[in-house]
Amino acid sequence: MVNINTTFEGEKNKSDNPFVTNNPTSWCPGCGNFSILDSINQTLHELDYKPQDVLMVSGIGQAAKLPHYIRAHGLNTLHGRAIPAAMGAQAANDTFKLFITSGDGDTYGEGGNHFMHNIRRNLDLVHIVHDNQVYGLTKGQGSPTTAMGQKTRLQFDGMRHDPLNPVALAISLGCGFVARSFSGDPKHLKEMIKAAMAYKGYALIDVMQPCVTFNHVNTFKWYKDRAFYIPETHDPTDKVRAFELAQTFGDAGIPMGILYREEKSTFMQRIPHIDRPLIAYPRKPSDIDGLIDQMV
Amino acid sequence: MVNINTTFEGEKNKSDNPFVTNNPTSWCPGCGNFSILDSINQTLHELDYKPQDVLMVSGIGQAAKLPHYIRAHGLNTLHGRAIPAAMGAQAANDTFKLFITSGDGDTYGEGGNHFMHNIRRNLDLVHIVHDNQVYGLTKGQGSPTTAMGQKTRLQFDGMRHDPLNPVALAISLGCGFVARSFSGDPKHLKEMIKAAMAYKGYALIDVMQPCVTFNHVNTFKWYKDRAFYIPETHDPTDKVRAFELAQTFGDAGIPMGILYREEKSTFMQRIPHIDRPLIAYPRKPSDIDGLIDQMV
Amino acid sequence: MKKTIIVAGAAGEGINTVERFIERILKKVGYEIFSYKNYMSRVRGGYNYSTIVISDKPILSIEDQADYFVALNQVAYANARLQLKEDGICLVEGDPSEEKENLIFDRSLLKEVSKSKNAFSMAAVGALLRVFGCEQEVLNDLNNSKWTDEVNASNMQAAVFGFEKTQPLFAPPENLKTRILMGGNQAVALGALSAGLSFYSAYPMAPSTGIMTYLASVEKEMHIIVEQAEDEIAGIMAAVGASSNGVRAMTGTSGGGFALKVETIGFAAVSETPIVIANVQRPGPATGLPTRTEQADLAFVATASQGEFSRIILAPLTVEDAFYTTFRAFNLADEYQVPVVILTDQLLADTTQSIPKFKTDDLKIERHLNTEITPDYKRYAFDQISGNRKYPGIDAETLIMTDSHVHDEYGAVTEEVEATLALKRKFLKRIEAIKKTLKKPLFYGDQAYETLFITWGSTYGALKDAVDELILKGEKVALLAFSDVFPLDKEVMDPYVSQAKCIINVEGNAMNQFGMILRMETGVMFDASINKYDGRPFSSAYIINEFEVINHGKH
Amino acid sequence: MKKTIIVAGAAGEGINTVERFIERILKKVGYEIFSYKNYMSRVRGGYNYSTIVISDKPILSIEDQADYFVALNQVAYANARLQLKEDGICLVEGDPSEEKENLIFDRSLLKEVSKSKNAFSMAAVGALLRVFGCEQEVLNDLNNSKWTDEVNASNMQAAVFGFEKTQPLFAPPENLKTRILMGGNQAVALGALSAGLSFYSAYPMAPSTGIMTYLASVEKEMHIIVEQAEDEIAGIMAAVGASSNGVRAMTGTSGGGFALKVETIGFAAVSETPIVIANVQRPGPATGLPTRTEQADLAFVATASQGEFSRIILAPLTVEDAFYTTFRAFNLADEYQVPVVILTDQLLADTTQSIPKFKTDDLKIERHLNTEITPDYKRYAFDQISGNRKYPGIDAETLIMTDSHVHDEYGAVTEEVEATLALKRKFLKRIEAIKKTLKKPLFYGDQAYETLFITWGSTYGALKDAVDELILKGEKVALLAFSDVFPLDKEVMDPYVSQAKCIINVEGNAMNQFGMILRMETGVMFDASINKYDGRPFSSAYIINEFEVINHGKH
Ligand SMILES: Cc1ncc(C[n+]2csc(CCOP(=O)(O)OP(=O)(O)O)c2C)c(N)n1
Ligand SMILES: Cc1ncc(C[n+]2csc(CCOP(=O)(O)OP(=O)(O)O)c2C)c(N)n1
Ligand code: SF4
Ligand code: SF4
Ligand SMILES: [Mg+2]
Ligand SMILES: [Mg+2]
Repeated sequence: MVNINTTFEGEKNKSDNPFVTNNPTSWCPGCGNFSILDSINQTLHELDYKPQDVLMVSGIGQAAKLPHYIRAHGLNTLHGRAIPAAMGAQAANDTFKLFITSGDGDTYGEGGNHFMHNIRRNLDLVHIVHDNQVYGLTKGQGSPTTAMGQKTRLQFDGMRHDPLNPVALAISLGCGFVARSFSGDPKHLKEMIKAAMAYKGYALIDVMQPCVTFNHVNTFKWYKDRAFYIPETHDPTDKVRAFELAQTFGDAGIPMGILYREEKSTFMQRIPHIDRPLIAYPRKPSDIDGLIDQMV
Repeated sequence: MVNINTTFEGEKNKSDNPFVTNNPTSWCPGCGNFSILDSINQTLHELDYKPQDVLMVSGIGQAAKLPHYIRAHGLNTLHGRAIPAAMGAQAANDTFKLFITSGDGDTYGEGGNHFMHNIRRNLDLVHIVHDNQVYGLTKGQGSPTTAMGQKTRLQFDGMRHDPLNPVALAISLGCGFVARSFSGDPKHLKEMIKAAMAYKGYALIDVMQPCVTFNHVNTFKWYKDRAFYIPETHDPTDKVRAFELAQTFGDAGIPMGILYREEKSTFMQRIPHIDRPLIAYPRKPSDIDGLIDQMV
Repeated sequence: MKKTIIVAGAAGEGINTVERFIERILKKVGYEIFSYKNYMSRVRGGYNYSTIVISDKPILSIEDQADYFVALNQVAYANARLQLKEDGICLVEGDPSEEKENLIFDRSLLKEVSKSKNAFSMAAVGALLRVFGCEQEVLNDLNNSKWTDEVNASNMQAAVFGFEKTQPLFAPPENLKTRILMGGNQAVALGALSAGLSFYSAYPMAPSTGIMTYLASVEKEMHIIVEQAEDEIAGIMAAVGASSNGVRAMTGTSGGGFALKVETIGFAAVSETPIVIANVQRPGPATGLPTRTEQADLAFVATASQGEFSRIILAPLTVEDAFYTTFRAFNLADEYQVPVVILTDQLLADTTQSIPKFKTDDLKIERHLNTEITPDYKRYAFDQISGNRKYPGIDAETLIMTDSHVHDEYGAVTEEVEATLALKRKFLKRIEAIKKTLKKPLFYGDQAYETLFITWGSTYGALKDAVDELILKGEKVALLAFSDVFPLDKEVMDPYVSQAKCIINVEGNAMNQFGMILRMETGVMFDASINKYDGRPFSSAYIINEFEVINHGKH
Repeated sequence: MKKTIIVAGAAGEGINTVERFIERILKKVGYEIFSYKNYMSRVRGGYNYSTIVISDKPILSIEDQADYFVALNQVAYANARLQLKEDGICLVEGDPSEEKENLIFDRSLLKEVSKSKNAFSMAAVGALLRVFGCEQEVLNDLNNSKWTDEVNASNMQAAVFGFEKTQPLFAPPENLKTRILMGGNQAVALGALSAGLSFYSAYPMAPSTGIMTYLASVEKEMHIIVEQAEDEIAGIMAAVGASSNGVRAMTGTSGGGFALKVETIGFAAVSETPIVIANVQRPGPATGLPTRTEQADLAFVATASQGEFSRIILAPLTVEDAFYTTFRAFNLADEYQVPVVILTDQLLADTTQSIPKFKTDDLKIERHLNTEITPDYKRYAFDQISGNRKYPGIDAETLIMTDSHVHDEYGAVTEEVEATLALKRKFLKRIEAIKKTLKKPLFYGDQAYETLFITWGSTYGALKDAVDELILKGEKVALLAFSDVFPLDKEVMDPYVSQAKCIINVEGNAMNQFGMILRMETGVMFDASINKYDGRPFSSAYIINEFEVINHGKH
């Protein structure tokens, strides 16, 4: 693979980036989360967003702490519940650029049902899953994406479940933007974030993110040795081909880039009777008088 | 389509079928659920099962009442929670033939997360989803499988979510037996139940089931006009082809039969240290003495 | 004058249609109406009935036994005598050859008159309307725009047939023609709409679904979003997400769904995001009795979710009160930035009542926001007990962090001892402030009472009717009805206890949940209790009977 | 003799290793140990510390201030003075040039002696072991089989260096060499295993995860299944499913996860399926303080789930009690076929204590099953308050229906009034039966007490140590500690109230949840309370201080 940048490449223009904070993080030194944060910061800055334009939603986990480390609006909810919170937030006011940044356990485990059904709603947001194939914050249990047989701090004899294939799952659910990237390749990651931001609808980026503390199998090197850029010949609008490509993972190589793309109407576009942000409708008690009069 | 039998064909040998009860049901006359119940009853009887060998698990809904209408062990749990209950039940005693019979809302809606993750566990059971594309018991709201735009008793202007494709979803999750059948074709349905019972692992049968009361779109005729038997040329072991076939639904036709098949180790096979039903291990307080002695 | 009609039959046989026609027309001609649906958890078949009480004075509860019983099928007919008063009349279809009692509608004659498959039930409607003194022209209202003209015409023929079979016995009172017919779920929905509700997300669950259905039916007209969530967790979390972005948002469910919302209630509390949650109670535990009534979730709701925080529970007393109480709920939620639970029940949900038009002029939406640009704004200032709220986008500058941890005043995660204590103390202070803001209980009855009944929520209706009857019988009784049930002010009982010789707690559960909370909070003990926990609502007759048993026990 | 060591540094710097070496060896040579981990919700960095109390007599609580403070980094060093007693000693690595106090380990010397990256912490271990009178040979135990021989060797060199730097000050007592070191989570896990646990399914959540981790580590040896569920709902539902098929099953979590289990608790109750649920409390609301301690879920747990039913809540008093109480939990769950909650907290979970070996001889597994073939067996007989349970496959014939509705005696769904009442009355009777079965509170202290402290769960430890100290000071005090906290028997307080001049409620929350329940159930009011709700555990010093404030207020 090419272009592995340091996880801190963004540091150079930190000073004039309004998204960057000096808040100490509680992440481990060397963790892949730093580079994801930097990539988000930089992309937003390069695209001239202002902190006031952006709402970062998360659940609970190491990844989910991200909203505390960026200057933007934040909504740090409960473990597994970022997505429905984002749904409500978007319904209330769809003028923010909406991000979800959360872990693989948060998104595909505890939050699995919301993941499934909000893809069906086609919320308009960028969902960045920090997929370290482990539960980081709770100290090393297997996550839905941990490989069968892989030993963990809880599964002493190895995982007994088939791993979830998040990109194949998202494609099968009709997610209109399904991509994979790598925290160790911030250039690619930024590209993906930009493409996801440009997409109108549910844009999923499953990001391979080494957990240096608890996942000694899926390391930086493990990802680097296996990842490859999806060839240009791939037609991301072909759902069946995308599904086929999504089957490739692990030793067979890990395709990075946009696996699937499909344009479709978004959550808010499907509610045509709302023609402005919901928050902008003026409301008063007598609004119901018409309804009452019909009842006499 | 061929061979549409009456929904009551099973009646003829009711008298000597030990699974058949005289319990009055609370289903509407003409409902597709009757034929599903009959097909299960008959299949079990034909295969010489005894009521004591069978455990029927369900959630809550019209379909989920089924365990009350069959002579067998029953476990009628909460809305959406049949699957984890079945998981525990199987862990405790895997000598029963295990069925889940539940609705589309129960399985794919409230219970969606369990559906995803227990396919990954590969429980050894037959999961019959009574897919009437509506919430029956709560009187006609849209379910996850209701078509976009379809009007319901709650969605007055039509559904705003892309419908869930349960068979494509199951295939993407690696479910090893994915089939579709029709309550209006009990012969086919029984065939599918037999094949599912013969399969070791998570066997999903999504059954098209007309709800005569609340779904006036997906009627018996609607299904009958669209359903077709999957041609023999289909190779159910080819996951990508199966996924492709699974994309066909609605006016383009509805493939009936086994879409996907894959042999894999089951939940209990993956726990090799348990070599008999868990319930069969004798236990006594002093079993821990060895552990304690290590601690001195 | 007070008469009760019961319409009984199987699900799907048209009970609701008969009920609706009778209610709508008798209300229109000036009667007071109070009706309640008693139905099974099934879609077709079974044994269901609606009880409609008709009076010239406001009524607040049903009677168990009817003056008129419309039997839509044989099972209903078999039940008729059990549900009729001694001199009650049963309306039933039959063959002249069969031995039937009371008002028999000859099946073959009916068939001649009308082709409608609902011929009998329409004839019964016609007959009853005449009994209550309606002119024949009101039958023109027996139209349903969803049916074909043909169906409406043959229905009308049957109704005329029935009309002609009876004689007027009562005359409509000349008063309340501008009243509206309202159900409890609809009143909650309208209360929310009048409060400026913008977003409602919920998962269907009897008996709460009616709130969502009504809101969905006016979604376009009111420019709101009603979202059917994938599960109850999503239902409340989406509502909290919407509220965190500034709109008024709500979710609703029954006990089983409420159970799934419990974690998010704590999130709303610690993130100080206003949220209104309707719990329309049904009997538990677990699936319990899905379409029946009970008041057994109060203790659960009062302590639901880990840790300690401030919350409010409001239990509307009547259909009318459900509207105003729901309106208040939103102002309270915004003022104190807390979860507010509207605790109703299937009784209230499936009650239809004639009530005065809601007066929206006197209502005022109070958002308690801070819309100014405030340098160094502290979203979670430790001394902010109420108000001063900002949400993202409320001004051009302020960044807002909505957080689920123990946090500092800006919302940043912290584990400091000082912040932990400050947060807790803020919540404690808030509880005290809320106690002083909530509505005092409603006192009703004999000022010189010796017996004081205590109740909460929908049980008020039957209790008030019972108190009226007991006073007529010469008993010195009064009642105290709490709509604002939690938190309770320590002093709330002080004005009442000294006078009461006997305090009787009346509630629709077995464990006296409210009575126990009252005891815990105020130290006041009740001397006796009247409980109902068979899934069916209280009637005033039941309360009077129990009161007499208690009194007898004392003598 | 009672001395306290604090080991402080960042997450990932080896605090646990130092703690474990010290504990294990000092226990082995005969000391009593009581230690507690104070840590942040993060994986690396931050400021964490372990407090280890060492004594020749049993101890039940930590001290806030240490005699010895091992500073693993500069932040820790900066904190040292705040956490040391006046005459306490700080062990720290440094350059001789720097101005450091107390026991400085010369960095360059250390580097010469040992290549270990943990040289300083190992040296500190060596130094402390000598202070407590160990022979040099015990250093041979400073081996970790997970490390290479090389690492173990250089660690040993550093330890020897430290050992030689100090002098023995104390001598190991000659008593308790067969004691075991035990943590609260492990004690719960072992209690469950001794009770015949077969199936544990749960979702990770601090501070409860240790129960699951320990069980998983012995999964093969004990022939059990430990399943990480996809969420907490699945965790409990799978356990109930397993229990419905006859095995003893359990789930565990903390408050936020418990919130998600609430609906299924009602299912277990109405389906009369025995289930044991550990809730290891941490401070809420919502995410709260994930790795800290509080006792603020009691009211929540006591009423969680819609409707009314019987349940049991047990709150172990100590690590040792956690074992026996968990064992009892399973027998109680089987006897009454109810949900039993083990309510511990992070304090107990992250306490390590030297205790006597568990005695399994006196324990008896009681399943209360019916294994005979019983014609017309009624799974839910309305008069069956305890026992007589069958599950599928227990005999060759009986079919079992496990159901979540109101049902008849066989488990068939019903909506009948009679069945509804019978089910409820059965649950009420069961509650009364349970009250008589549960363990009475533990009384400890001066028989001639004037002040009676009331407490529950893990707060007992600090309170007992406080009572000991107060009695030494001449105060007439005693305590009453409840492990069986719910349901409470009305008469439980009768033997104690008349003598007490002052009742002080002591619990780790702000709202006196137990005190309020006690008041509700027994009418007994407390006169004052001592509370802690900053996320940190009680110490006896804190209680004594608060007691003196209360006493002072009275004079
Ligand atoms: C309801 C609930 N259950 C469990 C937890 C404990 N918990 C916190 S984070 C986490 C998993 C974290 O894994 P992941 O989402 O992959 O994030 P990571 O830490 O790996 O970035 C868990 C189980 C919780 N906070 N709330
Ligand atoms: C926690 C919870 N939420 C909601 C309900 C209400 N409820 C009962 S059945 C049902 C949906 C039924 O739809 P489906 O599963 O498709 O079954 P069907 O009735 O169509 O056979 C719902 C929402 C419930 N009982 N419990
Ligand atoms: S535990 Fe893993 S994921 Fe979490 S911060 Fe540390 S390295 Fe990153
Ligand atoms: S409501 Fe629909 S699904 Fe339910 S029994 Fe009636 S027809 Fe069948
Ligand atoms: Mg992770
Ligand atoms: Mg359905």
